[in-house]
Amino acid sequence: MDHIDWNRLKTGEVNLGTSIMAVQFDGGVVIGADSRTTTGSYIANRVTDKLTHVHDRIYCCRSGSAADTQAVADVVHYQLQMYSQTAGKAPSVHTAAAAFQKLCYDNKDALSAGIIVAGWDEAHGPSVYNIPLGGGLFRQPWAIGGSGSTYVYGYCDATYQEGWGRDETVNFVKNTLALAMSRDGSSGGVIRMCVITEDKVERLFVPGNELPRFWEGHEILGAAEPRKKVASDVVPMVEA
Amino acid sequence: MDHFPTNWGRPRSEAFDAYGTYPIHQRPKTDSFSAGVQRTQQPIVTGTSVLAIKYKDGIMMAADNLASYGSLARFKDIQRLHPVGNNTVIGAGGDMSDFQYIQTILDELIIDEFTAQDGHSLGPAEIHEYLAQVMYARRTKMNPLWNSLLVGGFKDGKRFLAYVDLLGTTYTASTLATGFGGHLAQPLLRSAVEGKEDTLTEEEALAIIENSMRVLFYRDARSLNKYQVATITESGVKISESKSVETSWSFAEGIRGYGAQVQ
Amino acid sequence: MTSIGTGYDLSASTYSPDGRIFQVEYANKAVENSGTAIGLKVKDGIVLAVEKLVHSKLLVPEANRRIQTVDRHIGLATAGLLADGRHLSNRARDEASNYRDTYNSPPPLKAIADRLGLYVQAYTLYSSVRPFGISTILGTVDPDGPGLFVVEPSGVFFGYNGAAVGKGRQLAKTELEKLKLTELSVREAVIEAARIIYLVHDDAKEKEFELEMSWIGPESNNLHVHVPKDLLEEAEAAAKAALESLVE
Amino acid sequence: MFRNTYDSDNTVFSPQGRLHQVEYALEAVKQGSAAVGLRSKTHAVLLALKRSTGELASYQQKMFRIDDHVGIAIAGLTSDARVLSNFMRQQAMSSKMVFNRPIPVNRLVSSIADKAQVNTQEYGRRPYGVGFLVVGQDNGGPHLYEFSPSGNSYEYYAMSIGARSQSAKTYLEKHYESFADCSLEDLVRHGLHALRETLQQDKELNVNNTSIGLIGPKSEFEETEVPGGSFRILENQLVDPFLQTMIAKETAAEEADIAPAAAPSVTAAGDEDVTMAE
Amino acid sequence: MASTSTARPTGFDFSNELRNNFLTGKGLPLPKATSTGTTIVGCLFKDGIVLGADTRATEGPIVADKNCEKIHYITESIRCCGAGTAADTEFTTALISSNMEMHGLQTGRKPRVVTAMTMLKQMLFRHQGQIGAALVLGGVDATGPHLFTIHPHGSTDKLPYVTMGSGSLAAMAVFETGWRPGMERLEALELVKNAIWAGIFNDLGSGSNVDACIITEQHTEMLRNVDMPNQRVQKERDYKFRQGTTAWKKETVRKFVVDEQVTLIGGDVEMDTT
Repeated sequence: MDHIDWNRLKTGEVNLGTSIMAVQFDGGVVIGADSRTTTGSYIANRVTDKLTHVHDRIYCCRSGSAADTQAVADVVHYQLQMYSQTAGKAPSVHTAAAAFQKLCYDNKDALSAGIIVAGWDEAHGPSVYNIPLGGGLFRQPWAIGGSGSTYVYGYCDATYQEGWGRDETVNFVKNTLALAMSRDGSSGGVIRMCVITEDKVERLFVPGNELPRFWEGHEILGAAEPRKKVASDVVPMVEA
Repeated sequence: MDHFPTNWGRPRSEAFDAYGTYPIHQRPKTDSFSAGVQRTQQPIVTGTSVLAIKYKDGIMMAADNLASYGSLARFKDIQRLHPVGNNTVIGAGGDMSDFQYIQTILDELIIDEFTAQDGHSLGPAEIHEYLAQVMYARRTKMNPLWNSLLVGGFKDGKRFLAYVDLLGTTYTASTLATGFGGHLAQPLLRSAVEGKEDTLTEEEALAIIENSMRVLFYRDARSLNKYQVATITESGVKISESKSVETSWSFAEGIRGYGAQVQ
Repeated sequence: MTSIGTGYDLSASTYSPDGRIFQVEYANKAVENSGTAIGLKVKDGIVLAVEKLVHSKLLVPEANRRIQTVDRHIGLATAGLLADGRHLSNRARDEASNYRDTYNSPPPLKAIADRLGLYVQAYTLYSSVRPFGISTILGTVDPDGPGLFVVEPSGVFFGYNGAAVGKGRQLAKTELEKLKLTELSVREAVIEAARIIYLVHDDAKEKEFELEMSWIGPESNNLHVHVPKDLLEEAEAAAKAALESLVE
Repeated sequence: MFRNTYDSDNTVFSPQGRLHQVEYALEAVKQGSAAVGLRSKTHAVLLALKRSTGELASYQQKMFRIDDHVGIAIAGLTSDARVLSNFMRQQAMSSKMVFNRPIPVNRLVSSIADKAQVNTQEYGRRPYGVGFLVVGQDNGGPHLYEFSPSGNSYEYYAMSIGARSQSAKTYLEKHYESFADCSLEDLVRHGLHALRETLQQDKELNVNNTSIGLIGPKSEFEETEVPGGSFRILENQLVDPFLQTMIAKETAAEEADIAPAAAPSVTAAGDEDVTMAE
Repeated sequence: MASTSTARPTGFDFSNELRNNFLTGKGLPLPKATSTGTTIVGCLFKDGIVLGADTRATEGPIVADKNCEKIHYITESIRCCGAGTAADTEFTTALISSNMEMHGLQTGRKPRVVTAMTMLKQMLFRHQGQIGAALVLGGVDATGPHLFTIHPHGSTDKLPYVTMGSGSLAAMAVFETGWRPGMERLEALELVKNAIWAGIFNDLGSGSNVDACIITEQHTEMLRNVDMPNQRVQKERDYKFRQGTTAWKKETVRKFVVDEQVTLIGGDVEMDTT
């Protein structure tokens, strides 16, 4: 091509290829994310924190363009602070999610952001909202997002059950993310999780060398292995 | 007389026409058939870096066990180091189907050599030359074998280490790395190996390779912390079982957010 | 022989009135003029041995091979026209390579023998070619175990436990029949093979000869290679000793 | 000449299992002037007798360079030799280009032998009418091979082909055991002595009718450096210092303590060369 | 047209986009935006931050400046390394430096590193990646030492060791091998120098010398050209000819200076030159 490829400049953009997740349970929500940030296939940051605080008991998980999601999160953070100052109370998770959705929907042509908003509020207890690429708003008991999520929908559908407690939920998030990270080249590093309950926000950290491990394949490049090896001492005679 | 030098039979390009001497109204039209025959493919199932260094006793080479399908980590137990005869190992990055084809033709070559049973055998230098010819011939047909290959070997008391890629480009050095390894591992390998090729022991060489594999695992999104190491020495070819490196993540535990966030 | 002078024996594409193809029979004569070649299929491998008649003392010993390698695990010994033997072994290598190309696995010997049989047979069909003047012994150890085949000039091939072709084949066959092949190891078979070749060599009529032997078995890592020099010498010494004891 | 029913083409076996056309082709080799080849642990040499058709004609070329490490001497049909040597050169170049390796000498010889075999089996062709002595060096050191129209090739310590080559062979068989440790000069002298045996009465070897091909380190009689001991052909004056080392025939015979070789009979062919079976 | 409007919006003017698209369609290429290859790094140590940079500036394949400065001043205790389009890094950091100074004067406090970081990321985000500045921002403020990277599209990372520019992979390989928490000042400087060296010698876009900057709570030390691994050495031979190398047969000397006699006409001998 003879003309300048303006998109080329966009290739330098930093992406959160990402596996993110949020699950609600009885007393709160568990959110989690991997820690990989890539430009192309270079890992620009291997210990990213994709769990972003927007209010005391409301966090978001970011996927998509790092610049866009940071800008959106910063704006929502600002709006929620203004809200709590003027209203004199903490915003609900729904309020936060609505703020995210407005920004994402109104600027859908300019943004590449897939965000999961989760937290705890006085009115509704724990809740999880998913705001995927176009800027829609969906409440779900559990949500996954980012490029890595496509590999684990089946696992989540097969595994998730209502009525779990905190520990089971944490385990579910941890396993799901580990599975997504192990298959998705754009996800990886460590698992960061937050357990958000009425009382506190608890940070959990799983280092990259202590991730849950699953089957890692046994494919063999090239010819098939013989089913039985010829034992060197006893070999069946083929009678003519 | 046409006074525009670019019309004298050379293609319009910045290399030849930096000052835009080409008149707009005479610009060549895109031939409707120009996109008709395009055989250059793209790699589909791919392997990432291969590393290799010279050391005291021979050559050490390493590659991880991953074959990716785009960003999907599709096959996590494939071998990208392939012994060729008794004195040579090739390591491949790039398209794995093309690599399998290369293994097939090399195996045929080695059988031809074996069946001659005349005391002659192909060493690493000959195999590298052969590969270079094959790769160059294929790219000339606009149908390249989409690989970067390292050829390492030890024969007649001599170490051999060289590179060849899909274009037929070849070079040799005491440290080589393909793909991301060229950016990430090569600086480390160079500073650890250059000038010490004849004194590095196998343990030292292994430590250098392991360290580079760790950095690649940290920073290459198409890599896996599961790899094999091949050594080619006087006593022949050895390819290790798959192994992993220790990694360090503890410093990250306290990191919060990307800016002002502290919670 | 009633063939000579009848005119029915000048082409491979001609039958005689009694249904024979004399050119193929003459090709067999070329085999019978040649030094003996034998093959032994034993419990864990294969041994091939040939009596290589030495036509000049200027020849470099061991340099002029009559046993060829077709694939890693397949060996081939011929009796008859040496150049025809090279032609057929080259064909066998091509067939092996073609099989690998198609099936991405090492060829079983049956497949190679089958294809060579067809190839050799084609040379018995036309007046424009002559039949191969060789009998070919093929040996292997493949996943099904050891295998041994002989391809004749007519294109027929059979599997054997012990095979002998060439000048001394009758005596060699008698000797092979005496052996309990299924109980021998390849190492033992090497000794026996050497003894048989020494036994069938006719000192009175023939010039000097050189014993050439190859094997496929556990000690060769199931590859077809020539028998190591020390074992070859051991076998030759044993063969000579056996011969002398026979004379006494 | 005896008329034989089974000798009209090469696709016919005789009732004895012989191929007469091939045997006749071997006779064509004997029409050519003789060539001798021999080797030591360090060198391989070729010596050939050049013929000239008349006073005004130049001497026929008997040796060809194939590659740095291979050379041949021919006896028989020169035009067939040119076709085959061209093929050998192509094989050698191809090995250099594809593998960056000088072609192993045995494989080079086998390649033309395989080519020649086809001409012994298919109708409408004739076997090549030329024999080669091939010298070369590779990982295994110096080598000497004979190639013949029957499609056979053999490696020898020493060999001769062409007219009256039997006499040279007799000489070589007498002395070959000493060749391995010979100096280059001694080796060439033996070669010249053997070649002399093939001469007709009253003829002598001289600078015009003798070619010498060498492989291996430089001789004391050579002036130019020989990198890698590659193949070179010496003609004319360059041959002279070697001719000077020859010992006159009578003395040579005494020295070797042998009776002068019996005059070889050209017609008494049909012996060793024709046995195709082995 | 834009010129008819009196109220121009701030930021870039895209009114020529239509024309440019038309010309590109015709096959006329627009001039390429040049970006400079660079290695810039920063790392945390016990008492503060060490920043590092190479000193090569390139324009395509040309080395434009062999010893430029890439560590820019933001405030006394905040510095910023720039990679990417040279003009963009220069002017962006200068603007933010100015705004930081203003901010400091307005608040009467030493401004914080996050403030500079936020200003930079918001400016870069506003321009949607059109400002080709990739930055490493480091400094020490009342809340301690801080280190950030800022990408051209406005994303930021908070990390204990960072690299940017075309040599960032080479430099990062060094950091991944050598960085430990709580390093001493000299250890950290040595590591930063090694990282820049890796960029200089393994990345074609980086070269020449090493600049470093050590920022602690008390003091900022700018180490200009702390290493100079690419000094031009004395040539082994020179090509000047010795005087008298050329022989001559005859010599004539001609006088080109015209002798001139000056006759003063005025009364005063000395002229007033004031």
